[in-house]
This record gives sequence, C-alpha cells and structure tokens, in this order.
Amino acid sequence: MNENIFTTVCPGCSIACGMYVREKDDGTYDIDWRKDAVVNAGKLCRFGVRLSANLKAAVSKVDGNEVELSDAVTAAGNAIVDGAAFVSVGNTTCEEHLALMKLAESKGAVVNTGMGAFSSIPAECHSTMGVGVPLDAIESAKKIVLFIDPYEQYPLLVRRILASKKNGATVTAVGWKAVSLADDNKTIDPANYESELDLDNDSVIIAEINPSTDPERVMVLLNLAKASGAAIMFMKPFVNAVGCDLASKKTEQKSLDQIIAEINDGSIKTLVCLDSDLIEIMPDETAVREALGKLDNLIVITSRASAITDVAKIVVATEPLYKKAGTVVNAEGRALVGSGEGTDGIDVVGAMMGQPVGMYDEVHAALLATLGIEEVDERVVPEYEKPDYAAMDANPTAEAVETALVYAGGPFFWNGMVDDNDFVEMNLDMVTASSLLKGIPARIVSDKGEVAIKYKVSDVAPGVVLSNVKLPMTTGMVTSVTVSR
Amino acid sequence: MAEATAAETTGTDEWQPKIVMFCCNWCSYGGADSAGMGRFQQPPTVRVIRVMCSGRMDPVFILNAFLEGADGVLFSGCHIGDCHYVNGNYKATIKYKFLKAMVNELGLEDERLKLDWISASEGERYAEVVTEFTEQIKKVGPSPLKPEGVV
Amino acid sequence: MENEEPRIGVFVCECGVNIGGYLDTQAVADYALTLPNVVHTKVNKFTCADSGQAEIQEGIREHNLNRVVVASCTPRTHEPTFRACCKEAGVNPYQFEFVNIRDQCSWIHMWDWEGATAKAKDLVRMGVARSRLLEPLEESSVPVDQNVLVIGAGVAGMQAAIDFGDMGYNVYLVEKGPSIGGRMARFDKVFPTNDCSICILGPKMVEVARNKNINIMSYSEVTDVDGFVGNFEVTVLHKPRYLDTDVCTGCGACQEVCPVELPSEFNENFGIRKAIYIPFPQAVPMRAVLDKDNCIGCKACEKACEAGAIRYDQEAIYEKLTVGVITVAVGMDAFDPLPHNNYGYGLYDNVITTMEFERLLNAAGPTGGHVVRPSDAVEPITVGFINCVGSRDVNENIYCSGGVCCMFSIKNAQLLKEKRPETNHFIFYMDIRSTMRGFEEAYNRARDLGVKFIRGKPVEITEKENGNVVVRVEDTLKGEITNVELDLLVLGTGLVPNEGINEMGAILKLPRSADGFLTELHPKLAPVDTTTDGVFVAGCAAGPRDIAYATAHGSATAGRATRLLSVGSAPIMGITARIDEDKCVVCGVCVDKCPYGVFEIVGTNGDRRINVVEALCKGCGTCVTACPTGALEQSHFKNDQVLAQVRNVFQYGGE
Amino acid sequence: MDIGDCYVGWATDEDIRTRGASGGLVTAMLAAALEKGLVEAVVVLKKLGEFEAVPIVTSDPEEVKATAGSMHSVPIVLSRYLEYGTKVALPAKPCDARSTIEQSKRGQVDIDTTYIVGLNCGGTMHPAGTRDMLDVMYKLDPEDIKGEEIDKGKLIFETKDGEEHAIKIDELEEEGYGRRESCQYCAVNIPRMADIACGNWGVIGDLAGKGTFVEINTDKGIAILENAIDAGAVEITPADDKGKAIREKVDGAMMKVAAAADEKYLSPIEGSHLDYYMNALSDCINCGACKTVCPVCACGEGAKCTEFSSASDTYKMSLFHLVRFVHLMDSCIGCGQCTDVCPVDIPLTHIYRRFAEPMQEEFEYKPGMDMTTPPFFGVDLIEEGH
Repeated sequence: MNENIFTTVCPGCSIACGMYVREKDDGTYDIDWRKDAVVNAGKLCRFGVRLSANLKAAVSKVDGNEVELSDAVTAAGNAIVDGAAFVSVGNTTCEEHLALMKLAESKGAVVNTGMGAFSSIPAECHSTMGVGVPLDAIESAKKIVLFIDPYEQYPLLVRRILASKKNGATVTAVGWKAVSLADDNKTIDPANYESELDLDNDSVIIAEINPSTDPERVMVLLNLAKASGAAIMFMKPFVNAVGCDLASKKTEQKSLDQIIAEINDGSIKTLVCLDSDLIEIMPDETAVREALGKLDNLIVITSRASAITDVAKIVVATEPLYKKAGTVVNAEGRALVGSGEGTDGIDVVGAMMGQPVGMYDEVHAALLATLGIEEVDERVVPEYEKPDYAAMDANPTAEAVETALVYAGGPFFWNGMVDDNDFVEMNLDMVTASSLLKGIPARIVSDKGEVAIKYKVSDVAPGVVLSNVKLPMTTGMVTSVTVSR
Repeated sequence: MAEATAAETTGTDEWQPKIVMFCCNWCSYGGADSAGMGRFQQPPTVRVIRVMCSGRMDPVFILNAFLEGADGVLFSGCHIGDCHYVNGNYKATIKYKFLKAMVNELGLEDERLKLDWISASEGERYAEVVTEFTEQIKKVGPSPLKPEGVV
Repeated sequence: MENEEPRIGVFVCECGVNIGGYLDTQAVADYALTLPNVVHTKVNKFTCADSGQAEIQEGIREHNLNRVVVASCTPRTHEPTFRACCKEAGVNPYQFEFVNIRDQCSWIHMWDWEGATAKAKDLVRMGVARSRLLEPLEESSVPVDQNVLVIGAGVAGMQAAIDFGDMGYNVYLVEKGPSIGGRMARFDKVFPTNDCSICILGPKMVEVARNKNINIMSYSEVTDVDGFVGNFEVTVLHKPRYLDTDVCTGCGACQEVCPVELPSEFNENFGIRKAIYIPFPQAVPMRAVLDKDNCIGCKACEKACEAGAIRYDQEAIYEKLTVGVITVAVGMDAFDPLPHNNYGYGLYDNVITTMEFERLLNAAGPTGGHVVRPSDAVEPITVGFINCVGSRDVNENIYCSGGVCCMFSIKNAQLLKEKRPETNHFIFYMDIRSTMRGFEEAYNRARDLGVKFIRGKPVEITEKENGNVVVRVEDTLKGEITNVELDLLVLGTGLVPNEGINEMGAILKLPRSADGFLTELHPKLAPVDTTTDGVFVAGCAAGPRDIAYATAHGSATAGRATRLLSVGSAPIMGITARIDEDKCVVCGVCVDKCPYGVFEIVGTNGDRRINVVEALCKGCGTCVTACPTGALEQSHFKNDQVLAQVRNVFQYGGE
Repeated sequence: MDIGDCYVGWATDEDIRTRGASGGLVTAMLAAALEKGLVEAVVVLKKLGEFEAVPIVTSDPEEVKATAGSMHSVPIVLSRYLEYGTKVALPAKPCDARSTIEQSKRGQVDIDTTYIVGLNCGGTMHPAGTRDMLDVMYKLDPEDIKGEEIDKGKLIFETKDGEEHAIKIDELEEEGYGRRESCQYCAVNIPRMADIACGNWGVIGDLAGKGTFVEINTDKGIAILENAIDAGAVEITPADDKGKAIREKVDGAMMKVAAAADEKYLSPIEGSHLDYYMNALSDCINCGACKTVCPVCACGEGAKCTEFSSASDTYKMSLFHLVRFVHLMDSCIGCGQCTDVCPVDIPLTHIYRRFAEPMQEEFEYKPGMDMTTPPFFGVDLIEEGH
C-alpha cells in the first residue's frame, strides 16, 4: 500500500492555485490542499475541490478505435501535413506548447493560442495584456475596479479582493450583475469609464481576456489604464494562457473564429489541437461541431477526455497535468513547476517530427530563455518588460440587450463541465414578468433551440439572463432569447 | 356571498404570516381534521405538511421552510408515550432541542419555532395552538430570512 | 413509468356546501390549471360519490393522466377510496395525492372566503408539486406460517387459543405461571350473575387441555420475538419445575410431606403453600412445581413421590418457535395500595383489598369461605368498601378501571350480605359505573339487600384500639361529614398493567399508552390489532375490562388473525424505507434509530452494507431523518417529495 | 504492562533516535508495527516543505523511518484514504485521534484494526501564516529556517546559521500570528483517547530531549509498544513520579491558556446574530471544501447538506451551511480544517464551535473522546435509558 504525492496547480483558470494530488496504487487520485502553496495557500474553488471527478483521462484513438499510444503517435505523425493549423490555448505546460511550436514550425505553421484579442492589438501591448499584477498587489490596492464577477468566474480572487477591502480599498464592479463584495455596482458606457471611475496609480483594474473577447473592449481598458496610471490585470480562463502567450509568436496568430472560418472555406484541412477543446471553448457549439466535421484530419493531443476527443480522428493521450514535468505561468506571471516528472506529452510531439525521446531538457531551457529567468522559483515573480504603449483608437459600443442570454465564463464553463447546480440568473422583475414559478425550470428559447434550466433570482441587469454554463441554443457570447414558464 | 363580506370586515389589511406546520399522520393530522369536524375557527395562516411520524421530521425540512420564507414553523406529533411507532416522537424532541438551540444561535426569534403535541382527539386544542402561534408570529413580524419577492 | 412526463389532473370537490360554500372552488381549479404538468382540472359536487369518481376516471382516460390530485376532505377517511378509483382507471394508487381543503381549510376558515381560497390554492400547489415527484409503488406480500402463539393463558388467551385450535391452527399457549386460568381462577363469583368463577372457568381450562391443536406451555415465558408478520421467530423459556411433568400425576403427595411453609400467592398470601405445591385444586396442567428458591433440599418430596417424578437438577430450556401470528393476552394486576398505604392499607390490619376479600369469600379459600378480619379472625358485622382506589385519582392513575371495581364491590357486599344477613355494608363511591348488561340490575339488587351507598371519597381512616377502622367521609349527597366505624374495610383497587408489560411491549415492539397498557391500532375500529402487523392484543393487556369483554377480545384476535392465516400471505405496505447503496456510507445510524430492527450491517471491510428487512418496516421514516447522506428514503415520503411541499408554500409575488 | 502505565522510551536505532523528535520512539514504534506485521499500513507525514507535511499511507518501513522528526500535519480523514478494516497505525494529535474515533462511530474506520498513536499537541500553525509571521514578526527569510520549537511559552526558530530567534507566543497571537485559532482554544493536549499517548512533557533529567513519555491507554496501546520492544526497536523505562507531575503541570497550564482563548474568541456576538452569520457566510462560493476536509463527516459526495442545497437557491443563507450547523452540533471537534481550506476565509471552525459548544456542554458529550457515545443525535439513545 503506497501513495504517490504530486504537488501541482489547479488547471481551472489562470490563477493556478497550489494543490497536491494523492495518487493511489490503482491510479485513482484525490486532490488535497497544499497549504504552503504560494498561490492561494492551498485554497481551492469548487472546480479544484472536485477535480478528480471533473477530469477524465483521455484514451488514445484512431478513427474512433482505441489504440496503443505509439500507434496513435505514428498515425498523427503521418496525418500532420504542411498547411495544418495548430491550436494550444494554454491548458498545458509551456514546454509542451514549445514542443508543439517546433512541430508546427516544421510544417511551416505557428501555434495559435486562440486569443483573438492578441492578434488585433499591437504587439507592444501584449505584455500588459498577458502578465498581470502580483496577487498580493490586489490586496494592497486602494481602489479596485472589477469587470468580472469574481464569485463565478475567478472565485479565488474573492479572498484577495476581500483582503484589499480590509486594507481600506474601495471596490467598484462594472458589469451585468451586482457583485456583493463591491462597494458600488455600476453600469457605465465605455466612453465614460475614465470620468466615472476616477482611477489612479494605486488602482487595479481586473478584467478578462478569453477567446471570445472583443478586442475593442480590451483596447478601451488598456487606454483606461494608461490614462489613469492604474495597474491592469487580465484574467484568462486557461491555467497556462499566460505562459503560452509568452512563448508564442503572437502577432501571426489567428483567432478561433478565424480558424473556424478557414475550416469552413476549405483552407484548413488538418487541425492539431493540444489540450484545447474548441467545442467546449466556443459559445456556438453546433457551429463548431459542424466545422470540425469538414476537416480531413482532426488530431487531438490531450490529457483529458472531452467533447473533442469524441469527434477527433486521432487522439493522442498524454498524462494528466499533475504528472507532467514542466512549467506553468499564471496570471501574475509567476512561473510554477509541479513535482511531476512525466514527459509523455513532449515525447509524443517529438516523435511526430522524428525527434528522439528526451527533448524535455532542451525545451525547458528554451523556455527559461524566453521567460528571461535562470530557474523557476515559485516564490519569485519574474520581472516582465512592460513597454509603454500608445493609446489606441477604440470605438466600443455600449452594450445593451433586449432580452439576451449572456455568458460569463468560469472554470466550469471553459472546461465544458456540467453539474447539478447549473442555472441561469435574472432579476426579480424578469422572473415575475415571465410568470416563472418557483422551483420550476425556466424555458429559454433562441432561434437555434430551447432549454429548460433552473434559474436564480439575482441582482442582474434588466433583460439579461446570465449563465456560467454553456447552453445548447446559443449563437455567441450574447444570444437573443425569450424566457417563459 | 355573505362570507366574503364577513372577510372584508375582519380587517384583511393586517399582515398575515405564513406558517409551515408538520403533522404526524396519526395524531396531529387527525387533530387538525378534528378541528375541522368541530368547526373550530382559526386564522388561515398554516400550511400543513403530513408525514407519518414526528420522527420523520427532518431538520432539513424546517430549515428549508425558514429559508423559503416561513414566518414560523410548527411541528407536532402524538403526545409522549402515545407514539404510533414506539418512540418516534421522543426522537423528535431530541432533534427539536438541537434545532431550537441552532435557530436561537442563528438569531431567528425563539418564537418562530414551536413543537407541540396534539392528539387526534384534540381538535379544539389544535385550533388554539394555531391561533396562539399565529398571534405570537404576528407580534414578532415577518421573518428576516424571507427572500425578496416571495409571498 | 417513472420517467414519464407527469400529466396531472386536479379534482376540486365542493362537498356540497361544505367546501363550495366557504371558498371559491372554481378559482382553485382554474389556478391549478396554470401549474406546470397540470393538464386537466374539474370541480366536482361530490368527488367521492360514484359520479365524482366517474369524473376522475373519465379525466384519466380523456387526458391520459398519470397522476391524480384530489382536493377535498381528509386522506384519513377517503384516501383508500380515491386510490382504488385511480387504480381501476390505470393510475398507480401511490401516484394519487390528497389535498385537504375541507377539514383543514373550509371548515376552519368559514368566515374568510378570500383567506380560505388563497390557502386552498397554496395547498393545491403544494400537492401538485408533491404529485409531480410521486413514484408508482407496488404492495408486496409475505407468506404466513400456520402456527400461532398466544401469550398469556388467562380467560382471554384461553379463548383465543380455543378459537385458533378449533379452526385447525396449531397453537402454542405460553403461560408464565404454573397453571393456566389467570386471574379468573382466583375469583369467588363473577358479576353480574354471581356464577361461581372456577365452576365456569374449570371446564374451559379442561377444554383447552383437551384441544389437540393447543400446546400448553405453562411455567414458560416468551423471551424474544424476531421476524415480522407471518414469520415470527419466537424464543420461549421453559422454566424448570424440577420434576418430570410426563411422570408427575398431580397426586399432591409431595406437598403433603414438604416441611417448608410459604404464603400462598394464589390466596393473595392468606394461607400457606409448600415449597413444592400444586398451584390450586383445578390447575391445568395438574402438576406440581418446586419453588427452588425456598427449597431446603431435604428431599422429602422425592421420597414421597411414588411416580419418581422429582428432578432436582432440571435446567431451564429455551425453545425456538416459528409462528405466523401472535395474540398477546398478558393480563393485568390489581393496584397495589401498599407503597403509599392508601386508606391505611399496610398500616391497619383490618384494611384489605378486594382480591384478598375475594379469596376469603371463596369456599375453597384459606378460611373455607368464612370472611374473617385479619386482626382477630373474627367475622365482621360492619364492612365498608371504598371504590376507585388507585384509579380516577390524579396521584395514582387517572383512568377508570372500566366499572370493574364498582361491580366488584357491589358483588362482594351482596354476597356477604346474602351469606350473613346480619352484616351491614357501606360502599363509598364517586360514581357508580354499571354500564354493561345486567350491571345496573346487580346494583339495584345490592341496594334492595340493604347495602348502603355513600357518595363521597373518604378523607381519613383511623384505627381504634379494638381493631375497628373509622372512615371519615363527606357524604356529598347529604352534604355532611360522617364517621363510619367498620369492622373491616375493603379497598376496591383498580386495574393496572401487568408488571411484565413493559418487557413484553419491548419484545414485541408495541407502544404503550399513557395509562401504561398496550396501545391498540385504533381504539374504535381496530381494537384488537396493534401497530405491529400480525400481533394482536386481547383482554386486560390493552386496558381494564371485564371477563365478557376479555373473552370476546380473545375470540376477536383469532378472527382478525385468521384473515392472514387462511389467506396464507400478508400484505407489506408500500411506504417502507429503501436504501440507495451507492450513497450509503454504512455509518449505521439507522440501525440504532429503528425501533423495529429493520436494519443490520452485513459483510466485512469494503463489502460492508446495510441490509434492509422491508417486511419489518412500519414506515415511520425516523431512520430517513437520521440518515445523514440521504441514502435512506421512505417510499412515498421521500425527502424531495416532502421538500417539494415545503418549497411550494411560497411563490414569487408576480404570479 | 497495564493500561494507565507511564514510561519513557526511545528508539534503539541511533539514526532514528537522533533525527526523530524526543528520541524517535514514535517512528521506531510505527516502523516496528509494519515490520512485524502488526499492521499493514502506517500513516506517515511526508514533508512538502519546511513548513508543511502531508499525511500519506505507506507499507514501507523505510519510508516510515525516513519521516522521523517531521512535524505539522492536518487531521486526516482516514476513511478517505483507506478501506474499512485495514490494519493501520497512525500518529495522531488529539484532534487526529478524536476524528478517527468519530469516524469509527460512523462506521468509516474499524477501531479494532486502527492503532492510534497519540502525540501531545500544544497547537499547530498554518504554513502560509508562518511565513508571514517570520517575515513580519521575526524579520527572517522563511527560506533560512532550519527548525522550530516551543519552550517556556516562546516560539523559537532556528536559522541555518545556527542562531535561535524567540518571541513569546502570547505576543505573536496578540498580533494575529502563531497557532491556528482553533488550536488556541483547544483544551485537549494529551491524547488520552488514543491507544497510547506520547510526547516530551514529563521527560526530565538526563533523558530530557532524548526520550518520549508514553502513557498506555488501551490494550492496543500495550500491543503496539510491546511489539516494538519485542522487535528490539524501542527501549523503555518506567516514568518517575516527578516526570508525571511535570507533565500534568504543563497540561494544566495549557488548558488554562486554552480556556482563556475560548473565552476570548467565543465571546458573545454583539448585535444581531443573524446579521453576523449572514454576513460571515455571504462570500461563500459553494466549493464544498469545508465538508470534504471535515474529519467527522462520514457522508460521501452526496449528503443532505449538498443534495438539497443548490447554488441556484435564492435564499438569504445557504441551506448547506444551516444543515451542516445542525449536523455538527454534536460532533464538531474544532480541528480547524474547514477554516484552513475556506477559499474566502470564512472563520468556519469558529462558527461551528459557536453552535456546537453549548449543545456539547448541555449533553455532556465531547465528541471523539471515547467510543461509547453514538453520533449524530445519537445522544437520544442514552437519554432513552431513563
């Protein structure tokens, strides 16, 4: 009777909370709280606590049949042709991402991180967009403006913001839903952010960039930060989104929408996804499934079973994140390594381009060079260059909705998880106007279909049906709907 | 409809609490029926939920009733010694002790939770218990746990 | 069926004007139709009438209903009716839900039309919410063993045994004492006819002994009962008599020679018995019994016994029986005035109890039928009787002993007066309760004989030097206080539960009422049934009653039990506890909580699980409450079904 | 050897004796239990860093020996890690021992196959809090720390340069550092509910610092110690009366301190209780960690508190918390785990204690102190007796 202990990070979002995994003889595992972890002292949110139930290991497959890993690797190696597109949004280590970049390069392509905003915004802004402020700095801010709902989207930020309040900070939330810890909840036209928010050097802006983020909004926030001197932190839905961004050649990338468009117009025939499930990530699930169906080859290298592994032509299954050797860079820019020593993920990518086993050290060294550090020390946040950027022209439209389902992503949303607690939120007026009954699911209808789902009465903006889970009738991050009993 | 007129004159503007009451099948539910048989009038504030035994009275039910917005919760079973199921009502008293202590510590008014034994023959007493409890709740007012917008 | 989309029909009863006159039934029905899954509603004049039931069945057919909600009177009277109605039309009876808007709404809010209507809507909404979650259930059955156990061989138990035996069922008649016969064997005469008690009981005892189907187990006790209706596993302890009952002839030679003299229990401790003795002359079985606690081991009896029946080394035997049904007839005790010295009993020699008087009066008793007073063995001239000793008394027992003691005193005064007309008799009473046939006549006869009735509760008893006792009493009819000097005072002691009743109740899992007697299933409609299926109660175990009443009960238990025996199977209710083994963590809390022993932990280590013996479950749901995981559920009262009601008490205001 | 006997013992192995705390008796005893087949597994504390060790299960005696001298662990939910009936020995602070006993009452641990080796405890510190404290109070770099100990009311850190840095614990706790709050008011220091209670209190004279004081509490305690002696892994000598008296004195002093802390931390709530609790719980993000780590909760993933409560409920408080308040009233041992893992820093242990303490006092039931009382409203069964 023996147990293996792995120190690792939670793959739920870009905070990268420390945890340790207790793996039993039979390969099952349990998560536990690593209280000395520098990120969040071992505190975990619902996603992390339930990790072992949430994440299912992937199985190698070719044409839907289970195969040995080596056979899947061979099949993948043969199927990856020149002109293939590569996606890695940041759900794995920097080293694996770098290895994939090498593979892509050998096929004359780049690896897309899926963050459309990065492609549309000048490169000198990327560092600011990628690496945020240290989490400790949130606690010592004097003013915090939230463009996210920390409770649902990034639950582990809650304690940081609460700490800041204890230290005397005021918190303003701008968004669809009143955030209970905020001193002030506002709906502001983006044109008036600067005048209404009154920020300065001691302020921190917390917002999000995800694959569906409108670059115009990012520009507005960058301008706001620049004009006020406030620090800005963009949270990302993926654990290593920052690391992948740092490692990537950003400007040449395509957004996920572009990739889907190119699949649809036939210019992409082969797609390689590294721990990135487009079906889960993109709001219009049916459209993505349709597009993926048009590919000649969909090759998925991944550690976990998900929607995309069911439809992929080739699945190359790698070890779970907690077992992997490698580096993850979280939202603060802090580089973290776990105690895992597995290099399957890198070795399979190497094998696909005919590289011998043992590439890990090489890519790790390359990563350190990219990050500009000598060794990974989780207690030290590396210094990142933050070039001054020019204010950009942005013409964001004030977001107004009639009656619309609006997605606010959270760990469960981005990881495609459902559980019994799935629900949407709307305000009391909407509930009574729609004659909803207590305890009876609401019926939400869009052009594409309908669902019946539990609802919760919250302080949400009029006309908004807010959801943290994906519903199979949406067309985008905002979908026009009707609500009835 | 003389009754309607009567209702209008009884001052319906006054706030009427909503009380959730759990009754065991054998005694208290029978007591409630007996109150009807005897036409013992009482305020229409109580919503009775029938369970087989007061021992079935799960603290979850009572806590949930409060969270739903109950201004008061009554629960009732056979008199001690008369339990149809040997000693279910005795077990209920223990749960009640815990629950009562819990509700008190939580800061809900003590008056909002009450256990009373009512036998199947005690229709008049049933009406008295309901009437008195309603008055008691009217004095303490609406529950602070009542969610916004529910009636 | 379970996953079928609910299609609910709501039927609102006007009950003539009983409901319709006090709340807006049409508004309730209209409201119900707005609720999810409700596809049909109808207001009936009388839902329970044939026409109303036909409307339900028509609704089920026309709208393809799979659930029915009736808002009318109370499930306590009408649930079976509507369940049967639903079943006939193809809806599972457990998917019928009753909403009480008459007894618990219209009748109690008669002057609040609006309030009653609003409440009725709430109740219907709660009912519909519960109905949505109701699951179809099947009632199952278990086979019934054809053997019968009767516990207690007093007159009630004997009657039950005879009836069972005559019907052809094998009966185990277990009696704690060395002979059957019970209390009645000790009475002199019985009211109101003044028949000689043993003269009428004796033949019945013989009848029991002769009945081939009755297996008398005297000097035996039931120590454990496991199992459930139709399949009870009974352990009987046969106490050692220290003699071979097959060899003993009941000649009594042993008791002649035994040198140890002890007070005779049969004679209420007047007179003596020996350490080895025959309980009484008419005992069945007519066998001796050796009281080992008091035996000095002289072995005189062994020498005297020509049959050679004595066995000093005999040991107790535990016998296991399997029976299908059980009649409990463990009888009663008379109230004991000794601990509190009620009316000077225990302080003054010439204060005795009715039972003692009964033995003194008995020709076969210790005095040969001469009533003498204890202090000087003189036959008394003035005798007083106090009724309600230990009953109708807030300090002792509040209940009335059913008129039994009133009649006792009347009978005894009358008997002595008839025997010795020179005697004077006073009966001190609160009320004379002569309720049954012939009782009032007996009362009148006593008055005609000159027995004096003084309505009043004596306040003080004093003893004079000559041993006479003086009763100080307010004659509440005259309104004056008098002192009555008596040669002998007899206390009309009430009936109390048998001392072993708590133990018996625990063994059989039967609840006791506040008066300490066993509780019948229903005092009016199921007077001999109990809350444990297959266990019936007869005679004084379930309350004070006279011989006729007890005998009738004995027969009644046989009748009720034969329903199960003759069919050969017993139904098991649908509302029992069930366990979800995936959720169960085998914490075992339910094992301790269940009063019926439904649960047991079986298996070892990782395979441990809770075994649920559904047939034992009475459906109280206490275990479900105790279960912390929610793995245990009570069918038809599942957690989510009850919570659905709780959660539908309230609604958003805009509806 | 009899129940109630007290000894001072040490490991015979030189290496274990010097590396282990107080002569390495516990380590040697656990390793011997494995080696001689008394148990199939041992729970050991694996060091994740200077300030954190985690419990793991092993069948390898070498791994047991390697952990000599480790410190800081959290109460283990033994049933989460082991199948029922596994023969196991575990080192246990009083809260570990109490939680194991509570688990066994709920059928999660077979107490007959579980050897609880109790360790005296005067409190533990949260690793992250310790780092902060070193930084703020001691002005030391946490990475420079080599060891720590408590002596005469002072918390002493030894740095790699061999220097000792001491600050009074009172002073630290005044500033919000030091031991976990729940440890501050925990009055159980000597684990007499364990099979055998071990610690350094009462080891005096030449043996001070080189021996472990043990008190035998059960037959299993005798078995595990005798097993170690038979295996030649441990040597013992009877404890002398002076040592016993000193041990009692230390325990008494600790209990007094705890009582004072209890008074301080669990002082009456001023103002509205409901506001206090609503406010305290308002930031809950429904992660369920508090339940998962709770060592006296036997339920699995599904339980009444979670099944009937949903994040979609529009309630002013969550049913989850309210149900747990009731469920823990008779069983909370105040181990502090829920507070430790709460991602929004709700002082959960503190809150549970507020509900549990009055009832535990009323029913005179201190959970985890013995095997005789059944759990979860089980107190009624005792009352039923009379």
